[in-house]
Amino acid sequence: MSAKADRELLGKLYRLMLGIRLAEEKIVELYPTDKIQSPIHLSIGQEAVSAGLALAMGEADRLYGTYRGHGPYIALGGDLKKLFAELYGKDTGCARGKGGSMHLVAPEAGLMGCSAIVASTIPIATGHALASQMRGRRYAVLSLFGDGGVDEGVFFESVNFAVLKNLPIVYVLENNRYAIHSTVPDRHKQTELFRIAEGLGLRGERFDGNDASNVYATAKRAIDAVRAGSVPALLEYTTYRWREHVGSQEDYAAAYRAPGEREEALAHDPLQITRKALIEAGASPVELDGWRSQVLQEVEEAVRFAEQSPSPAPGRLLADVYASR
Amino acid sequence: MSAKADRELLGKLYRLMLGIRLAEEKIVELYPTDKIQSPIHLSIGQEAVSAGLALAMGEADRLYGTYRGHGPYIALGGDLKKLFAELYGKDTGCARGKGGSMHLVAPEAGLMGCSAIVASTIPIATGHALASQMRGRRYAVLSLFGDGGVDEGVFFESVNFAVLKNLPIVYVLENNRYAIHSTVPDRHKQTELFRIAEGLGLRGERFDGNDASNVYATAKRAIDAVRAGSVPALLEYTTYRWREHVGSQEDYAAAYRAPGEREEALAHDPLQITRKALIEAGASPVELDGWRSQVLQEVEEAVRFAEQSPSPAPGRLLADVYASR
Amino acid sequence: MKTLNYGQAIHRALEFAMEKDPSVFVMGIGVDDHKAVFGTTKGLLEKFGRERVFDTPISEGAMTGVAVGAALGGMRPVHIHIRSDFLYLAMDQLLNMAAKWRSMFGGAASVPIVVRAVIGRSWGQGAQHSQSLQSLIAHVPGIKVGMPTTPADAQQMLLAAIADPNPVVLFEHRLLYDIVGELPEPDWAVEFKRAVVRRPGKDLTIVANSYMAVEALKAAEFLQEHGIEAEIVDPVTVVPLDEAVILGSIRKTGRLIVIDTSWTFCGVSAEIAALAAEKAFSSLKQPVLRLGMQPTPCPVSKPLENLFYPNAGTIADAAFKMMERRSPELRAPVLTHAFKGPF
Amino acid sequence: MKTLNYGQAIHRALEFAMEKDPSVFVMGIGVDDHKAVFGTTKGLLEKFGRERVFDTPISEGAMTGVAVGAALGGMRPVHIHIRSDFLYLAMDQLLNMAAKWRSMFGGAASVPIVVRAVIGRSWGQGAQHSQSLQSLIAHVPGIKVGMPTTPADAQQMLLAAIADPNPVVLFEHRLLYDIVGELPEPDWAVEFKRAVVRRPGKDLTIVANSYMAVEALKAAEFLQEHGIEAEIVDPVTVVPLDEAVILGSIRKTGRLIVIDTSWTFCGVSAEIAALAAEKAFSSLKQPVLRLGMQPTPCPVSKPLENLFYPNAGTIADAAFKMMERRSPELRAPVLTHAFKGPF
Ligand SMILES: Cc1ncc(C[n+]2csc(CCOP(=O)(O)OP(=O)(O)O)c2C)c(N)n1
Ligand SMILES: Cc1ncc(C[n+]2csc(CCOP(=O)(O)OP(=O)(O)O)c2C)c(N)n1
Ligand SMILES: [Mg+2]
Ligand SMILES: [Mg+2]
Repeated sequence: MSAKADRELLGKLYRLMLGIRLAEEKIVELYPTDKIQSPIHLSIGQEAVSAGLALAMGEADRLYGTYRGHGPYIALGGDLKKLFAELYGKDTGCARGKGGSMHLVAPEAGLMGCSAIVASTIPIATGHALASQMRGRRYAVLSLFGDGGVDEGVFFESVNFAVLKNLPIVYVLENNRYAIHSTVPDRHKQTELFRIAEGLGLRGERFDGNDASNVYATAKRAIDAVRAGSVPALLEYTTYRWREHVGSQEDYAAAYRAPGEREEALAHDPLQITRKALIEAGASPVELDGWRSQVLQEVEEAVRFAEQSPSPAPGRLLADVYASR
Repeated sequence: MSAKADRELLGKLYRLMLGIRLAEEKIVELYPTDKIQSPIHLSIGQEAVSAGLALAMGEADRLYGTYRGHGPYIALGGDLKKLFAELYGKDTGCARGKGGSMHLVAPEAGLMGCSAIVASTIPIATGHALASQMRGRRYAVLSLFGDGGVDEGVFFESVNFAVLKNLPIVYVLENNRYAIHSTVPDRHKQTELFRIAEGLGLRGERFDGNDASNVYATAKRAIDAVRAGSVPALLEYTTYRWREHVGSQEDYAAAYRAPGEREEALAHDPLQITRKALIEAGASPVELDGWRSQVLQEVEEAVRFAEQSPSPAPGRLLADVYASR
Repeated sequence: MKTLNYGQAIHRALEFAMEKDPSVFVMGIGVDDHKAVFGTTKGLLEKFGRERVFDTPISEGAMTGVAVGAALGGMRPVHIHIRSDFLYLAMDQLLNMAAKWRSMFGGAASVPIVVRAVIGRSWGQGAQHSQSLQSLIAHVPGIKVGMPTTPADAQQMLLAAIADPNPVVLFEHRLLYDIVGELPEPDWAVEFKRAVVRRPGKDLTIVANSYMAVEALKAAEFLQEHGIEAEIVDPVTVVPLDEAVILGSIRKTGRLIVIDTSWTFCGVSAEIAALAAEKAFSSLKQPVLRLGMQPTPCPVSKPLENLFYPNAGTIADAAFKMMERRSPELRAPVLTHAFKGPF
Repeated sequence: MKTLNYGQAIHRALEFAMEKDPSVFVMGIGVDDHKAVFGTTKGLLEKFGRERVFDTPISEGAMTGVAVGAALGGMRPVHIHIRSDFLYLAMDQLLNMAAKWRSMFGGAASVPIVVRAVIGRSWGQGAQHSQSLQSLIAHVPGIKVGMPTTPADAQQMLLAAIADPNPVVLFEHRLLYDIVGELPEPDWAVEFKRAVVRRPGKDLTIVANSYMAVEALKAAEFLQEHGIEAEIVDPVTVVPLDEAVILGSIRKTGRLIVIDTSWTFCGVSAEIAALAAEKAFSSLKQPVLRLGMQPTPCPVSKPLENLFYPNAGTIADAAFKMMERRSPELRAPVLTHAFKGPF
C-alpha cells in the first residue's frame, strides 16, 4: 500500500474508533442520570475489532451481532442519532424504542440485527449466507460473537452446515477474555478458541484484535476470499473489555480480574495504537484533535436529538408484532 | 492373552451376538403379525459393537443408548423376557409397556435408558459421569450414539464439558453409514467423524466395528483408562445397518444405498467374523450350533412369556408420572 | 376440483409455491429421500434441484436459525420436521428469534419462514414421538400457528403460510395423511385466520382441532342418531384465533366441549375454554368441558394408548353427560385411522 | 423467626440443603462469581468447594442434560439460570427427557433435578430478558413448576423442590428479590402443592402469582378503601395446582380475575380461567377476566413497558368494572419495585 493510502486507511479506522469511544464515554456520563434505562454492554477497549471489520466489509456485505452492539453499529455507519434515540427508548430510535441498547439494527448500513441471547445470531447469519449463495454469492455475511458464543451448540451446528455447503460466511470471534466473569479456561479445555471447530473442517486463525489495521487487513482478506468462493473462515481477535460486563462502571478490582489488567489494557489501547501509527504515517496531532472535536459534536447532537425526540405513542405497543401481507 | 482365554472371550462375544441376531430375526418374523406395535430399529449387522462394549464394561459401568436399543440391551444382559414383553407392550416389560422398542432400560444390567430423540442421552451420560466423578470415580459411563448423534449441538456442548472436567466418559459413535437415508457426507464435510470434536480437545479413534474382539479390546482399553483417571475418549466403530432404518424389512434396492452393499455387508457379517475366529481358535462348529439352539430356545421362551403376559391395567396409565417422596 | 389426500394436497401446494416463487425452498431431514416425508416432497428435488430441496444435518436448533437468516436474506424457506417433538430443540430460534425479530427491531424486518411439523400417533410412537406443541408456540406473540384438518386446509393454509410475511408453524397430524378430500385451485390469497363450522348443530358446540375434529365429527353422527345436534367448530388457525366463529357457535348452543390434540393444562383447549368464560359467559348454560391427552407422557402399550386419547366414544359420552342424558349401551364406533407401522 | 429478603431466603435454603445432604450441588452460569446470582449463592463456593458449586459453559441444553444425568447418578443438582428466557435452549432436555424419564421407563428411575430461573422485568430488559415460561413447562406432564412469591415461599419451596424426587422448575421474579419477610425454620418436609390466600375478601377473587400477587395486594388495599373486598389467591405451585383453594375462593366470591406474569394466550391464566369455567361454573356471577402481558414481545421503551404489564392500577380498574362500579378519579398507586440497572 502506498504511504498515502496507508495513512488514509489509518485515518478512517481511527475516526471510526473515535466514534465508538466518544459515544460510549458519553453513555458512561449519562448512565447515572437514568436517562438510559436499559442494560448496556460497552465496547470500550474493543473498538478496533468493529472498526477493522467495518472497513473490511464491502457495500453489500452483512453483519449480525450481539447485545454488545454499540461498536459494530457505529463502525458500520449506523446513524448516531438513531442510536442515542434507541438508548433513550425513543420513537426515533433505530428500533423505534422497542429494542434498546441490546437490539441495535441498521440494515441500511449492513447491520442486520443484534440479539441478547448468546450465540443466537450465529445460525441466522449462516442462513443469510445461504441466501447469498442461492442468489449468486454477491455478498458475504459476517457473524460476530464473543468468546462465549462458542459455548453454545448452535455454533457447532452452524459451522457444520456452513462448511458442508461452503457458504460465504466469516465467523468473527471477538475474544475479550471474559463471558461475564468467566474466563475462557473456566469454560473450555481448548483455550485456542480459533481451533475449537477445526474438527468440523473450519479453518481458524487468531489475530491481535487491538490493532485496527491488523483487524482490517486480516478481515478483508477473509471476507474477499469467501465472497469469491472460498470456504468459510473463523477469525479470532483477541481484545479486552475495559468496563464491567453490563453497566457503565469499571470493575478492575473485582475478583474475576487478574491484578495488573488495567495497566495492560491501557498499554494496548486500540485508539492509542492506531493514533501512534497515524502520527508515524505523518498525521498531525492537531488534525486528530480536530476529528475528536468533530466527533464530540456529532455525539452531542445525537444526544440532543434523543432528548428531544418523542417517546413511542401508546399505539406503538402492539404495532410491529405481525407484518401484514 | 492365552489361547484358552482368547477362545473363551471369542465365545462370549459370539454368544452375545447370537443373542442379538436370533432375537431380532424372531422380531422380523413376528413383525408382520402386528403383535409388536411399535417402531423398531434393528441392530442386525451391528451386533459386534454392542457385544464388544458389553464385555469391555465393568460391573459398575453404565451405558446410555438410543432407540436402536435391542443390541445393547441384549448384550449388556438385559432380561430377554422383559425385552419381548416390552416389545409387546406388556406390563411385564422392562419399561412395563410404557416404552416399547425405542425406550429400553435395564439399570440392573448397566443400561440406564434409551431415547428416541437423536443425541439426547449424550449430555445425560455426561452428567452421570460427573456423578461418578463426584462420588470417587469408581465407574465409567458410556454414551452410545449413531453417526447422526454428532449432528446435534448438545454433542459438542457435552464433549466440551466432559473434557473441561475430565469426566470418566467414553463416547461411542456407532457409524452405520446412515442417519435414516442420509449418508455421512450428506451431512458433514468432515467425514472422519472420530475427528469431529478434536478441536474441543477430545481425542478420537476409528476402529472396525464388525470385529467384536477388536471392539472389545479397544473399548476395554478406553474404558479402563477413563475409569482410572484418563481424559474422555471417543471411539468410532464403523459398521453397517442391514435392514431399513425403521421396520423389519431389507431395503437394499432403495435409492440411498449404493449397489453392492448387500454383498459387502454379508462379507463383513460380524457373526461370521467371530465364528471364523472361534473355529480357528479351536471351537467346534457343533458346539457353536448347540449355542444357537440354546439361544433360540431362550428366544422362544421369551416370546412365550411376552404373549402370556398381561397388558398393563388401565390404572397403570397415570402411574409413574411423578414419584412420591 | 381435484380429489387428493392430505399428503398429496401438501405436495401440490409446495409444488405450486415453488413454481410461482423462486425464493421458496424446502429443507429438512429426509426431504430428498425416497420416502419424501410421507410423499409430500416427492419429485421436488428432480424438478427444482438440490439448491431448493435439501436434506439437513440433524441440527434442529441451527437449521431453524438458518431458515430465519435465509428469510432475512430474501428467501422463503419451508422447514420440515417429521415429528413435532423435535421442535423443543428449535424453541430458542423459533420463540426468542423468529417470533420477536420484527417487533424487537421496531418493524425493521420480517421473517417469512414456514415450519411444517407432523404430530405422531399410534403404532407405539410413545412419549417422544407423539407430542403436539401448538400451545407452546401459540403462547408467544409474533408467530402464527395453524392446524390443517382437511386436504383443502392443508393445501390452502400451506400456501397462505408461505405467502405470509410472518413466521408460521403448521402442525400436520399423521392420522390425517390418508384422508381424501376435494381441493380448490391452489390459492395464495386465502387469509390465515379461520375457524370452520364442520357441521352445524343447535344443542352443543364441540370445538375440536386437527385429528380431534375427525373424531368429533364421528361422535356427532352418533349423537345425531340419538337426537343430539352437536355443532363442530374446527379452529384451523390457532394464532390468530378466529374468536368470532367460535364465540358465535357457543352463543348459539350455550354448551361447550373443547378438544385439542395435546394435553389440556395450559393448552389450546384451556385457551378456548377461558375465551368462553370471558366472552360468552352469559350464553353458557353449563360448565365448559375440556378433553385432551391424559396427563402423562404417551404410553406405548396399545391398551393404555387407547385410554390416553379422546375418541368418538369418549367425546359422545361427554356430550351425553353435558346434555344430562345417559350414554346409550352401544358406544360410538371407534375410528380406524390408526396406521400400521413401522412409522 | 428470621427476617430476610427473597434472595437471602434462597441463599439460606441452598446452604441448609447443601449442609444436610452431600448429594446436593449447585451449577450454572455465574454461580461462583462475585455477584453470586443476586447473592443467592454467595459464600457457597468457599464453604462447599468447587466440586459442589461450579460455573458452567454457556450451554443450557447440555448442562440441563448433565443435571439429569447427575441426578440419575444419585446426585441432587440445582441448576440456576439468571433469566428464564434461556430455558428455550433447555426445552428438549427438560420436556423430552427430564419430564418423561420416569414414566417412559415404567418407573425405573426418577430425576430429582431443580432448575431455578429468574424472570426479568424493568430497566429495559426487552424482548429476550423478560419472559416467564411457566406455562410451557407446565403444559407437559412429569415436571413440577413453582413460583415463590414471598421470602418464606422462596425458602420452603426451594427446599421442597430439592427434596422432591421429580424434576422441578422454580420461577423467581427479579422484582421480588428485595422484598423482605419473616422466615420459618428451614424445612424439607413442606409439601410442594400449595395456593395461598394472601388476603381474604368476599366480593371477588383475584388469582395472581409471583410479582403479580404483590401488585394485586396493592390493588386490594386500594379497592378496600373504596369498599370492595378482594380475596387474593396466590397459586405458588403451578404444577401441581392446588385447585381446592382456588375453587374454594371462587365459589365464595362468585367473581374471578386471573393474573399471571406471562402472556394470557395458552398461559397459566388461561388454565385457571378454564378451571373456573369447568369446576366453579355455577358459582360464577360474571364473566371471568384475565390480565397478563400484552400480546407483543416486551418493548424496552419505558412508557411502552408501563403499558405492557398489568399493575395495581389496571387490576383495580378491572375489579371496579367487574363490580359494575366506575373507577375513582384517583388511581391506585403504582408500585416502585422497578429496580435500577444495569441488570
Ligand atoms: C443463551 C444465553 N445464556 C446466558 C446468557 C447470559 N449472558 C449474557 S452475556 C453472557 C456472556 C457472553 O460472553 P461473550 O460471548 O464472551 O460476549 P461478551 O459479553 O464478552 O461480549 C452471558 C452468559 C445469555 N444472554 N444467553
Ligand atoms: C432430534 C431428532 N431429530 C430427528 C429425529 C428423526 N430421526 C430418527 S433416527 C434419525 C437418524 C439418526 O441416525 P444415527 O444417529 O446415525 O443412528 P442410527 O439410526 O443409524 O442408529 C433421525 C434423524 C429424531 N429422532 N430426533
Ligand atoms: Mg467475552
Ligand atoms: Mg447411523
